[in-house]
Amino acid sequence: MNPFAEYLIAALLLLGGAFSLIGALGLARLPDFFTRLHGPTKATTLGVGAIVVSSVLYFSSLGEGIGISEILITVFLFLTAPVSANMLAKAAMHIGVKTTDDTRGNPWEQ
Amino acid sequence: MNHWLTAPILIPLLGGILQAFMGYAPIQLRRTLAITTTVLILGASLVLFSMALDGDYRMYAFGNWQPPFGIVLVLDRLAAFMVVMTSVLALFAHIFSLGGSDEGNRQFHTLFLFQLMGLNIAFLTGDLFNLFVAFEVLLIASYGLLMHGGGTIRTVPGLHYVVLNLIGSAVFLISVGMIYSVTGTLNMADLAVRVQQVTGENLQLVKAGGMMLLVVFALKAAILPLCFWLPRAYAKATAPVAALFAVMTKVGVYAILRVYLLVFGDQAGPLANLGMDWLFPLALVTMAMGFIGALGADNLRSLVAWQVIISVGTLLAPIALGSPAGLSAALFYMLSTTWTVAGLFLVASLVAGQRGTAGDRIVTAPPMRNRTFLSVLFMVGAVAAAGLPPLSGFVGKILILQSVPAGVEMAWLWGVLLMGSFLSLVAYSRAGSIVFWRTVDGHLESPPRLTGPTSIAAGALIALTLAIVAMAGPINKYTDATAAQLLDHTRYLEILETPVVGEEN
Amino acid sequence: MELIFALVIGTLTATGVYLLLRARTFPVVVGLTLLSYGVNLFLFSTGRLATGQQPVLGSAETYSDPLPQALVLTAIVIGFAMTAFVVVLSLRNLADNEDDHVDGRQPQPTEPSKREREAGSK
Amino acid sequence: MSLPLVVFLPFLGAIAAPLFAQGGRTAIAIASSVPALIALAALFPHWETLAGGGTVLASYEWLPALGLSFSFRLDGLALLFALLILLIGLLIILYARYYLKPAENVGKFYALLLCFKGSMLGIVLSGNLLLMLIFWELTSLTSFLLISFWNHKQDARRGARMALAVTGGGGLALLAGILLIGNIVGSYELDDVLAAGDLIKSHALYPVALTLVLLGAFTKSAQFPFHFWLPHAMQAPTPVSAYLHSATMVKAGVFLMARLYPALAGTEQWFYMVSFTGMATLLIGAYVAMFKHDLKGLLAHSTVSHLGLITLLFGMGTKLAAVAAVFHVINHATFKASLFMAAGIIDHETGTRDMRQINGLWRYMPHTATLAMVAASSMAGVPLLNGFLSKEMFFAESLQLNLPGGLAWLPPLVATLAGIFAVAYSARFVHDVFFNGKPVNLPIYPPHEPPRYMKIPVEILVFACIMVGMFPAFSIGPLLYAASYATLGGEVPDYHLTILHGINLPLMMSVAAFVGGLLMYSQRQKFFDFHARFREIDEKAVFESVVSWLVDLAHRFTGAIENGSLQRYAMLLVVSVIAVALVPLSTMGVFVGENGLSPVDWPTAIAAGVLILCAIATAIGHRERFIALVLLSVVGLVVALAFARFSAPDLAMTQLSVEVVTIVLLMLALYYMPSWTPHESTGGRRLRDLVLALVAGGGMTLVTLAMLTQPFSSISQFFLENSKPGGGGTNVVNVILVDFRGFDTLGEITVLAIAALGIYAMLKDTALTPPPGDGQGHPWTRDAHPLMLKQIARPMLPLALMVSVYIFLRGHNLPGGGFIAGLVTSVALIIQYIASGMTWTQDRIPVKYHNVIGLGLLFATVAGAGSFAFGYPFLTSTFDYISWPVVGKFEVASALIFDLGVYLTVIGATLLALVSIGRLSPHSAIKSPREKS
Amino acid sequence: MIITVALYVTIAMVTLAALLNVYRLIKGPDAPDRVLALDTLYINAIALIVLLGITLGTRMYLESALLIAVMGFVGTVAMAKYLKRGSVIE
Amino acid sequence: MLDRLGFPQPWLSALLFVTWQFLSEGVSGASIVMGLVLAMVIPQITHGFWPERPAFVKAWKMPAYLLIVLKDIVAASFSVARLILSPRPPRPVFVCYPLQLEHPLAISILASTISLTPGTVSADVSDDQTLLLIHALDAESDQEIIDAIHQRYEKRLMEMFQ
Ligand code: NA
Ligand code: NA
Repeated sequence: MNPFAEYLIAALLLLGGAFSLIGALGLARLPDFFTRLHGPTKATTLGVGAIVVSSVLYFSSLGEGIGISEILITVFLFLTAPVSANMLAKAAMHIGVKTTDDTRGNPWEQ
Repeated sequence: MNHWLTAPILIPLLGGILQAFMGYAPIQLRRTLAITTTVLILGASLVLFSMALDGDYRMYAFGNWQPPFGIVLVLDRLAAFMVVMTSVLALFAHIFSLGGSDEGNRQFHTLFLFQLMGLNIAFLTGDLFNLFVAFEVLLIASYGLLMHGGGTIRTVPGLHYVVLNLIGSAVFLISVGMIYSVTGTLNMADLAVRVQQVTGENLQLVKAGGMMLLVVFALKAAILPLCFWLPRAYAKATAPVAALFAVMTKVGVYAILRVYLLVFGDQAGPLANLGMDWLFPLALVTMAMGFIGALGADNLRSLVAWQVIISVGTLLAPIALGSPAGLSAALFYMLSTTWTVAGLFLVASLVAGQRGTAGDRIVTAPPMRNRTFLSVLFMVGAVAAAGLPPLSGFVGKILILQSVPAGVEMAWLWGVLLMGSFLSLVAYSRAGSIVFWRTVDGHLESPPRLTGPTSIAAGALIALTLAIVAMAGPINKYTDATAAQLLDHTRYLEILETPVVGEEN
Repeated sequence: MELIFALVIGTLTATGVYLLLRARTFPVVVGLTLLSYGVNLFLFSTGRLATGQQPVLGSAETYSDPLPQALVLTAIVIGFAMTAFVVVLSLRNLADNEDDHVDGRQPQPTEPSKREREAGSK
Repeated sequence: MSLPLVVFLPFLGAIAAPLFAQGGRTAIAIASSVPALIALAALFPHWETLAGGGTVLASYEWLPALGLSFSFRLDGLALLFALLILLIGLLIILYARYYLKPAENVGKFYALLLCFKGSMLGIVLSGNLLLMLIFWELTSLTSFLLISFWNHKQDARRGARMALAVTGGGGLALLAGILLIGNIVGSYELDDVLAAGDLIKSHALYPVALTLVLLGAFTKSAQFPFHFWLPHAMQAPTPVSAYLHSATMVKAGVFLMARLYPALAGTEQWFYMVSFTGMATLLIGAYVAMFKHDLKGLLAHSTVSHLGLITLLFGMGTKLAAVAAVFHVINHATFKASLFMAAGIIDHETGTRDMRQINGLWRYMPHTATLAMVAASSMAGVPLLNGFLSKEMFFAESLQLNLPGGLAWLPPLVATLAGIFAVAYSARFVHDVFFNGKPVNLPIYPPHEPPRYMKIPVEILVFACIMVGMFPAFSIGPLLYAASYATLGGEVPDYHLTILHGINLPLMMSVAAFVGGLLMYSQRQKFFDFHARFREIDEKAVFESVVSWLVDLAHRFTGAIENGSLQRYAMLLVVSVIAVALVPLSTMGVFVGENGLSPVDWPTAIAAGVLILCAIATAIGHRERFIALVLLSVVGLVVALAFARFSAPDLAMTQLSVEVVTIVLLMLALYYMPSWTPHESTGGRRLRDLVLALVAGGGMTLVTLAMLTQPFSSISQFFLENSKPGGGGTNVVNVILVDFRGFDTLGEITVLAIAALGIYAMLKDTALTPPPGDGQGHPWTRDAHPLMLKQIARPMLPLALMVSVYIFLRGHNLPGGGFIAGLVTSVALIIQYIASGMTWTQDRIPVKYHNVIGLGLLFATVAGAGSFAFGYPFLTSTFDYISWPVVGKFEVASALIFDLGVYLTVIGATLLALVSIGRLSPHSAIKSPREKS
Repeated sequence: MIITVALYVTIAMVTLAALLNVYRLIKGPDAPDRVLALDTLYINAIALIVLLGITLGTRMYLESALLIAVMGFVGTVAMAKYLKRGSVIE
Repeated sequence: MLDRLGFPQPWLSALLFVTWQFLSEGVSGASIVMGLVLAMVIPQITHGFWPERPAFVKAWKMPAYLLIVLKDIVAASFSVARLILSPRPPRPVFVCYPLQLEHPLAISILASTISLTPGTVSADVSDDQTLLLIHALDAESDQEIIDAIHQRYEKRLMEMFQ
């Protein structure tokens, strides 16, 4: 295997893992629901994106043809993650989830 | 390969599909097609019956895959017997439903036909996992049928029935898994062969799996202590559904006969006659519980529902003892009790319909419009169910009593059965005399009439008991032959060698 | 590994059974679901545990037992159908009896509804 | 041929008789007489044979396995009883013609009477014990219906049920006895049984069999302590009492003793059981008869007493006693039937049967009175009447009885005492009814003679009493001989049928009885006062309360066990499973098999830990329902991962897609449910459940461990080898599903279809009121269809559809297939429902889900049935590789059509189910459009 | 080789991430927190499946990951909608 | 014209065709034929789900927009990662963003973009679709966020959707 590809794949893998972990850390330790919402929507989604890309590269470099179907995974994730976040935010606002005291501005209620 | 074997399965399947399509067609058309389907099923059953008469096994390999790899249907005398018994019952239950109980929701005929499909698969299949699938087909259809008819009274018993059967299904899968994990096969004939070779710790695994499977069948058959879901569920079901359900417990009995005689039969070495020593006392206790329940029933349908439990106990006692005479007697009795109980469910519902708010409760009510007709049907049915002469229940009972060799078992079986018969005599005479005779003055406003379909169906099912008596000789001959065939398991194993299409030399 | 797998199945069975024995339809449904997870895993494992031996010809050198997988697939589908049915049945129960208690309260007096009377006598 | 004819004609008559009901009572009475007349004619030619002690046989096969045949056997004994049944039957028919009122259901009455007659003839003519038993129980049933003929009367219903319970119950004992005899002898044929007396009597089970048979006989013949039913059976119309309860049915028990005399009698057991029962019955019946104010009650108790007498005679075991018994059967039938008829006439003409009201009827109906007085004299044993003759024989036999222990005096004393009572109650019948002052408050006044023809039957019977009494040898001698011969199964001892045997001890006993009886009657008030000190027991009330108590007990017992608790039933099921599985498992030594354990893979172990944690958290936190579902979803997700981890990509995909749909389903349902489960079970109950759960879980753990570590081989090698060449696909799981085991899959999608249709049907009329807000007090938001969701859901649809097509098409060769593809499509559509609502979405889906389901099943079925055309079995698949320009080479497989069926069924079923629940929502605009049935 | 190491490290990180998510899921405190954690777990599952595929050198499991991506959010949406609206389909 | 050929939504059809090629194992005759079939059939089926035709005026600008977004996602993730890892507590803020876009699809795309990019999540859209509620993880001032979003995304979308 091309050493460059190898490093790239490894780097992407580690990047993806790191982002997943960071997203989870955010979820675990940020102070309120709305701040916690940021971790998964961005970091985790990107983490998966990186891992998927590394998978594409890995199987391509094995000569099993270009497996681009994995890209669809990322596409769907990017399409759906904001919707999930939006829905959850709406639910949280509806329920009146407590925000951290540092928060400026207020969630509204429709 | 004889395609007739699939007819009792494919006919209701296609009929059911048709009904699913026709949800919004005029009811008359739907009824005509539905009944036609049931008649065709009966016709196909009779064809199968005539084929089974020669005592050969017929194998049908789905997908033309040689057993044990593909799923097979196997036709023998027992399967044919069950299929015919069910088809006859189904036809009359179905005719009864045309009296109006099929209204209420549009899926009645669909569910009814699918239920028959499930039953027939269960009777014909030669594959243990396919038996599971068959059970699920007939159960899910029965769930739907049980809830048919609106009203709130069925919900709780229905829920009990469903949940318990779901647990039962889970246990079924675990048992199949345990058996497969040792034998590596699912075909019943192949299982029978491989079970003989099980050794060591695996023996206990198969034994535990086999026993758990017996519990599942016992649940379907409604053996104590697994019978309590039945009385309320059956008593609350719409009449034709309750009537059709008379055969549901027999599926459990059938499965016990099939699996335990074939796979865990005499030849199974250390696993021979697995569980049968548990079955006999339980059958007796079940019977006793049934008699007590029947005596304490406060409405006719409960009474009949407990009669179902009595029959199960009565059936399983000789089966557990396993003599050819006992098996034959059990089959004879099964035929009689299934039809009679179904007929009684129909009669009870007709009675309930004519007594206003009293329904079928065993209390005083204004006189019925068709008291004579209904009371005659009830009386004949009760006599047959209680096993009094001269009707078929009596013959069945005597066959069972006679089949037990002298000994402790005989004393127990005779004692329970005869004392119990006395209790049912008291229960039925009490119920009948209160319901039909103890009337108060007054009339129902616009008392409902009997319709052709309901009277014919109820009358015919009850009349079948007379037919069984008249044909007792030939029927008994058939059940004797069936018992002999069941006990001769080596012949069954030959299906493994039957060539598939294109491979006959 | 086998012990861990066995413990998973044991836990699913235990929690499933415990919830089955609760007095309301909802925990019963949850219990049935947990139990069926356990059962499916058990049935699946009758072909023994294998890593990377998916029974797709050409994708591996040796293959795990495909038959239990097919059986479990059937079991999952049937289980899904049954779950859906029992969930809806508990909704019906809720509609009819105003709560979802199922532990032995005597059912309402059995006054047959008007429709039943008609159906029974037609 | 003539014997079965005799038995079955009455049954035919029973069917025919009601047809004549239109023609009035006379027509039907005539029609009802025909069978008896034919029967008599049919029996007549056999007389020659029978008189010489011969038998006539007719046998037809019925159920050889059972030993049951249509076997008929006529001998002297049978003839005697048949004649009683037929002749008295004819008289009853005539009598009933006048007794019944035109408004009554005459057709039913005669039909039942004829059925009874047929059954009775069946008993006496059966040549097979089982056949006899059938008729035996039939008499119980028909008599039940006859006693309750006036079923609007509570007493009639109760009396009938009591009679049925006692005689039917006795019949069950008799059944057991007969089966035992059949077991011993190896045949139920009467000839065989009678010839095997020694065999039976020496068999270990003889005492059991004898007891059971006698139970049958005693209950039927109202022997102490089963006698109580008979007086209450008097609620029947009088013709019934006269027929059943004097002449025929109650004699069936006696007949049975006579019939089986050669087979069972002659042992100590027989002697003690039969004679002491008879003695007790004789005395008790006679004593009670004295105190009955009811005319029929008196007769009924007297009947009990006389049946005891006959039983006692049979019990004595001597041949002469048996002859006397047979003789008394005849005599009792004649005088008692006539007395019943007389009583019926009196009842008919006065409207009451209470002897305290009925007095001095001699003035109003002298003719009837004369007849009744003759018959009563016969009952009392007045010389020159038939009752006297058999009673003398009885007295004589009682003197012959040598009871051990110096009790030889007991039988004659009992006999004399009974004789005294008999005279006394007979005197009462005559004096209290026809003399003794004036009638008191008769409902019908003045009474007068009944219609002429109503008296004819009585006259004939009374004439018979006199004829037999005066010319016994001439009138009854041959018949008695033939009957006795048959009873004894051989030579009859010397006996002389003369009016008087000279002055001997029996005659002195008779005299004593007369003097004592008349004395007793004259002093009756003292006896009445004495008797009145004892509280009279109403057996009917006792019986009724015993039955009610039993029913109540059964009801409470049943209710306590079958208490409607799902949890109890589920517990029983779980306990049963554990119990049966533990027995074999507990004998297993080691749970780790030959293969041992494989090394732990830490990420998998952690995932397993997560699953275990969440499962336990679900169980602990199940009261917070929403949280429980979230936790449950994690469990489901990990299960899917486990499938992937252990080489089952198809399962992982299936589990994932099912999981998603299940979550939506549960969310839909949770809306209507309480969001919180209250605390209900007690600590003990939770502990019990916990123990059960732990045992079940522990058992499954051990089973799994044992199984996973054992070596294994299965049939699956075949699938791996044949998947490609035989099934045309490389995804073996898929090929199994659509080909090797396609029939399972057909069943599986049928289940899915049925479930959906069932759900639809179940929810059609259901109305549920959802809570106005969540459990924490927040009202629901008005925003039903959030903008972003709506907007993003739309492009998702075509993309998801494309994915589903992709997954469908690759399924045969790679993980995927119709089921998963169907769920993907369903979910894509469900998103539209969630995002944009029912109405909006439904408008854009121009199909009915029912039809999609139907179409799916049809595709699968048709794909399977296609092979019929080529002579192959159902579901035989075929495939080929086709080359097209541009497209290139591709595979066409019939299994794909089958899979398409799966695909469609899944879509239809999933959506139908979810939409049906969605429709419940109060916001839903779609209220099942054309749903009114 | 380097890929193998990276793979193991990545798997460890994702597994740890999943554990943190489970922590949040069980801890809550509010329902949306739990659902968010579940949603994130689903996304972790995608990562794990892809990583499994790389480890095993097979693409057989990718479609499982794809399915989660296509359908996983439906559960989240249904739960979120339940929380604020009650009726998921109306 | 494309409409009459059976492509009521040509952009969608094109997207589907391309996607199919991604899914297939390499571009081949079979995948092209199948892709064409799907590109024709699926939009026909889902046609009804777009009651209002999206006013995609300048769709060719979409790829460029997506690239920008992609770049921002990567950047956003790093900044969020930093925030998460830093011991300093974040300074969250709710911002009401006045929408100039009118088309619902455009609003949704904007909202999605905001959710995926630096430190912001779209929490809600007002009923009248004039305001977007944004939660920012860490921000100095509201206006800063509003301006950034408007400049970087909304203007571009307005071009495409007017
Ligand atoms: Na599930
Ligand atoms: Na709720």
